Amino acid sequence: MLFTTVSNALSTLSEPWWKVFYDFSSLTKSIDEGLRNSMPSFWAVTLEMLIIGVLFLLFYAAIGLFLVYWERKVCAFIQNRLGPNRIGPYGVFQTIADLVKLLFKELIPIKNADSFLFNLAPYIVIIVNFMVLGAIPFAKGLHAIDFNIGIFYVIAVSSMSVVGVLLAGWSSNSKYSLIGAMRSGAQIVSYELSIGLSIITIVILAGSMQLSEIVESQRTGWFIFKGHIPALIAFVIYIIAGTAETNRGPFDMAEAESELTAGYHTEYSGIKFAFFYLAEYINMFIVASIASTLFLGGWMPFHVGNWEGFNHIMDFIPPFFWFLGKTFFVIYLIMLFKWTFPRLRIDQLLTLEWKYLLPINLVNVLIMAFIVLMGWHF
Amino acid sequence: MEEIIKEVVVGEQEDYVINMGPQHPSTHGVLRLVVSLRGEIVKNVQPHIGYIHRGIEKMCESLTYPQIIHLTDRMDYLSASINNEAVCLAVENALEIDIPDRIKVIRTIMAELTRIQSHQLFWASYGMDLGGQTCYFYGLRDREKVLDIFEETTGGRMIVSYNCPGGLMYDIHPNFQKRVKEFIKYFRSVLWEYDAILTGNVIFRERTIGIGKLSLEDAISYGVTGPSGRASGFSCDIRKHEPYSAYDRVKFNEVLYKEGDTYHRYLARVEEMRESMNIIEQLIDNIPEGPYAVKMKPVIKLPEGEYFQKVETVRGELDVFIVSDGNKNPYRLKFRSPNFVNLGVLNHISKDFKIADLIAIAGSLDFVIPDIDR
Amino acid sequence: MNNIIQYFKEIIQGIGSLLKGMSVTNRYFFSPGKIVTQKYPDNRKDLVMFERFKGEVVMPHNEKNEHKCTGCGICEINCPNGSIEVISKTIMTEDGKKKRAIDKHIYRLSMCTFCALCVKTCPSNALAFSQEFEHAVFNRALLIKILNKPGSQLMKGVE
Amino acid sequence: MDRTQLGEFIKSLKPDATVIEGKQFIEVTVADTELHSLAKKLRESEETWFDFLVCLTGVDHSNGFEVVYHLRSTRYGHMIVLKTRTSGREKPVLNSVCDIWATAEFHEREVYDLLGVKFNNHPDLRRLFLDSSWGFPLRKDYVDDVNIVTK
Repeated sequence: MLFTTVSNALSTLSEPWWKVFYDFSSLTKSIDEGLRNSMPSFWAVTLEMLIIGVLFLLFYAAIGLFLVYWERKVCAFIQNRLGPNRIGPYGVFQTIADLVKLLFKELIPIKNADSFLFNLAPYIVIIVNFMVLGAIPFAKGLHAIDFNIGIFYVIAVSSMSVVGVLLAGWSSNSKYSLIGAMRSGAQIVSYELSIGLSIITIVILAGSMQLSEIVESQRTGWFIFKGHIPALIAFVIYIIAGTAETNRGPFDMAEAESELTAGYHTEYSGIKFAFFYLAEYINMFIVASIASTLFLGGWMPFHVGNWEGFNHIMDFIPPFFWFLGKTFFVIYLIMLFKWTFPRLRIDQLLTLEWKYLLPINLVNVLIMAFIVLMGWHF
Repeated sequence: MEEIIKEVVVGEQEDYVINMGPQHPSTHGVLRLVVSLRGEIVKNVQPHIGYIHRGIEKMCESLTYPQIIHLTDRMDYLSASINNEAVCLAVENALEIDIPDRIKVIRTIMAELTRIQSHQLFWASYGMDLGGQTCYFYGLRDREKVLDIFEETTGGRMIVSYNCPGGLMYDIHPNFQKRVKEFIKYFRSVLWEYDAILTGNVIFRERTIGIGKLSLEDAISYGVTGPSGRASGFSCDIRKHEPYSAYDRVKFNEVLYKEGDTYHRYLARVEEMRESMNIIEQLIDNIPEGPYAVKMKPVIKLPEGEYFQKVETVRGELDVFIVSDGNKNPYRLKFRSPNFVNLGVLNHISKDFKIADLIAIAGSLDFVIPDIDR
Repeated sequence: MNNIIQYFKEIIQGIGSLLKGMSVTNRYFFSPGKIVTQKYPDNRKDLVMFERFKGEVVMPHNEKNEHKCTGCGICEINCPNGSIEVISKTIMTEDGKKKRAIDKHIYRLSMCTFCALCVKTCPSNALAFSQEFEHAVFNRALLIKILNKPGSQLMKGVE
Repeated sequence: MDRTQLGEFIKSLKPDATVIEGKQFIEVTVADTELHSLAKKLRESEETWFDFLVCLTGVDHSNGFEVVYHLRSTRYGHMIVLKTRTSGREKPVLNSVCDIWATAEFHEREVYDLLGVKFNNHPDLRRLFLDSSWGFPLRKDYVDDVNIVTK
């Protein structure tokens, strides 16, 4: 039934089928209409949610596995190594083999651990990831929920993953885990501010909180170019704070393997560890995709002023690939941070936030507001 | 029983006691640190050692002097060549044998190469301790080149066993000079990367400057020698003050700083790599001709008495103290190993810093655990 | 005022130092020619060890199955770990004299520390190091090796 | 101060001590009760200023344990050997020099661990390498049938 609906939807499209890759809205609209015609609207919505859920689950696994592979290759090349190269050509199936290994691994029960919270923690982290993924515009019309307060929702939900980390550290009955979780708490609470303020800078420029509108208003130019220096500063701050949010790179105090062995997930094994591990990479993907949506134009192609020919070639690349390309560029930057810099200390981390990022950010918001007020932006 | 109780109770009641080690990523071996914390602040560090105590001093009492050499490799495996030299010099000085210049020069070059490769490993692992894992691979990449030189001439990469009483085990390989020169040329061309990635990095400087200060008085009182002591201004370089082998014929600077913090302990080692390259460059082109070993008696017996020999290993002053009763075995042989003595200062300088700083401080003292335990 | 200048100076210097480090790692990411990894089990064929490499102690035999070991036992005395044991026997030479010869030269690889004292002190240069380095076995007994091949003889002219 | 003057000066600090011109260093031997006071004088008097305890070790002689202190002055560069001998082997006790040189803390723990010489006033005298079930392995009469194999 689903298949017939989709094929019907495809056949009713006015344009050739490959045009779908440039604008998904007509496809999704016709699928929605087809479903609503064939069943009561309650069941149609339920079925749609189910489809989207399954698609996200697949996407989640695919992106997670690819990012693990990509990270290992990036760090290997940075370190003059080959990286995974045994399983499949260039080792592309390495992460799948790792996943299979993790699935079969024993789940070690911890003595005196609070087993309910201990088991709950990885799911909280995963659920938060899913909730954020729903609000991200992947391409034109490819958007699970288009809130009118989309970016606000993303900020609000993404910071909930710290609850999972805190629970993991607290319930493990391990001293290292507890220290790691406490560090993570302090870290995320403070860096939430920077993320919020740097996003507000862009919201002021865009005049909207709806992610699709933010992307649409970048049709004439990406915000990082449109917004002069304040947008650039906001971008840099967002990348730094986002790296800190994901507990990665120079800010991985929560797991700091040379100090706390593995921090909050020291005691986890098997698939529960895999959840934390995947969640870290999906978090990175989320941070990078928000960065590309807000600053680099999301799925908008790169356009230069009046160069009609150039713009036309850029338009030829489907928006979905523009989105992925920009996201992976930001991910590469975050990976480069991790593999270049030594780790900060916990008090320096807070100093960086409260003494440097926050004041600069506040001033930056003011400047941006002034620029928008005077209409000085492009 | 009394002892056991004493071992368990560390620090005060409200302290949060964690066990760092024996298996911990940044203790570089089986060192166990019992750390008492208040929040993240370190209040007390008790090193517990002996996990790989092999009783080398006891074993030496039943071995002949040439046989002792191979045990010294296994104390501080990162300055194996210099440890060998210490025992050889002690035996040669006791027997009052004149060592030809060729041996002295080759020994010096080998010692300095050892120093370079050890400091490379220090740089690599120190970067990793602080969270910059790329440093580890860059450091090891360059260190491989020195190890290849060792392997070609001595047959061993780390455990070289190259010196023996009266000279060297083998002559240098014909390629030796060429390869050493190539290495120095290469290493000078990549040393700026070390500075770009770690030394100049603002995070690294924030992490290390002012951390773990060791004053000159404390350095002398705790007997901290080597680059760690010299970073506090303790002029303790045996190569300079009591030159052995060929150190009296080369010009080099003793790297001295006043600050005595973690950053300067690190910097002293990086600078020593440059000084070592200078020393090698002065010697490598004029290795004198001559035999590579003096003919010794088949059974070496030291006359009755006490002999004391100082050498400057990578990590500080290694002293060999031999009490001989005239037999072919030493009656008592004591290695004053620099790491063992440097470990004693860890509690003193890491108090009231954070856990992350404890890692930085312990890393900057550059422990080699087999040398602590012997 | 100075403080504010200092504040911004610190920020700019800090970012500069970070960018400097990132330029190094970024450069290596885009220069795959500098990869130093050896694909070890794949490159076994063209992996050449240095000639002095101390793999394990062997007793070289010539094509007539002759070795140079006279069974004097100096290697056994010099070995610091007791990894060498020389079992000698008495044989009759052609001119009717009794002579000591080697029966078994037992070498325990598991106890050897590769100090090279046996190779160096051997008066007839009967021992040498091989370049073999893949010593792993499943049974510890396989590490006890008999160096003289069965039926081997002392080389002519070696006393 | 050259070597002979130094020897005479030390002799004047502690007339009971025997001062010998050794092959390498001046060797000063004192009674075990006098050790701490002489060490303190050597450390603190301006003429000697032995501020660096290079090496502290014990040697098992049949009639007692000899504990050897190698001292160096970082100001003058001269070096002496200070020796003392415990009375008997049954209950060897010496006074700790931890309060004079901080490095002695670890050295004395090592000597206690391997030779069984106790040090009074040591802040934390515990076994260092071995646990309390072991004997004192560097004593000449130490027997261990399991771990010591002789050919």
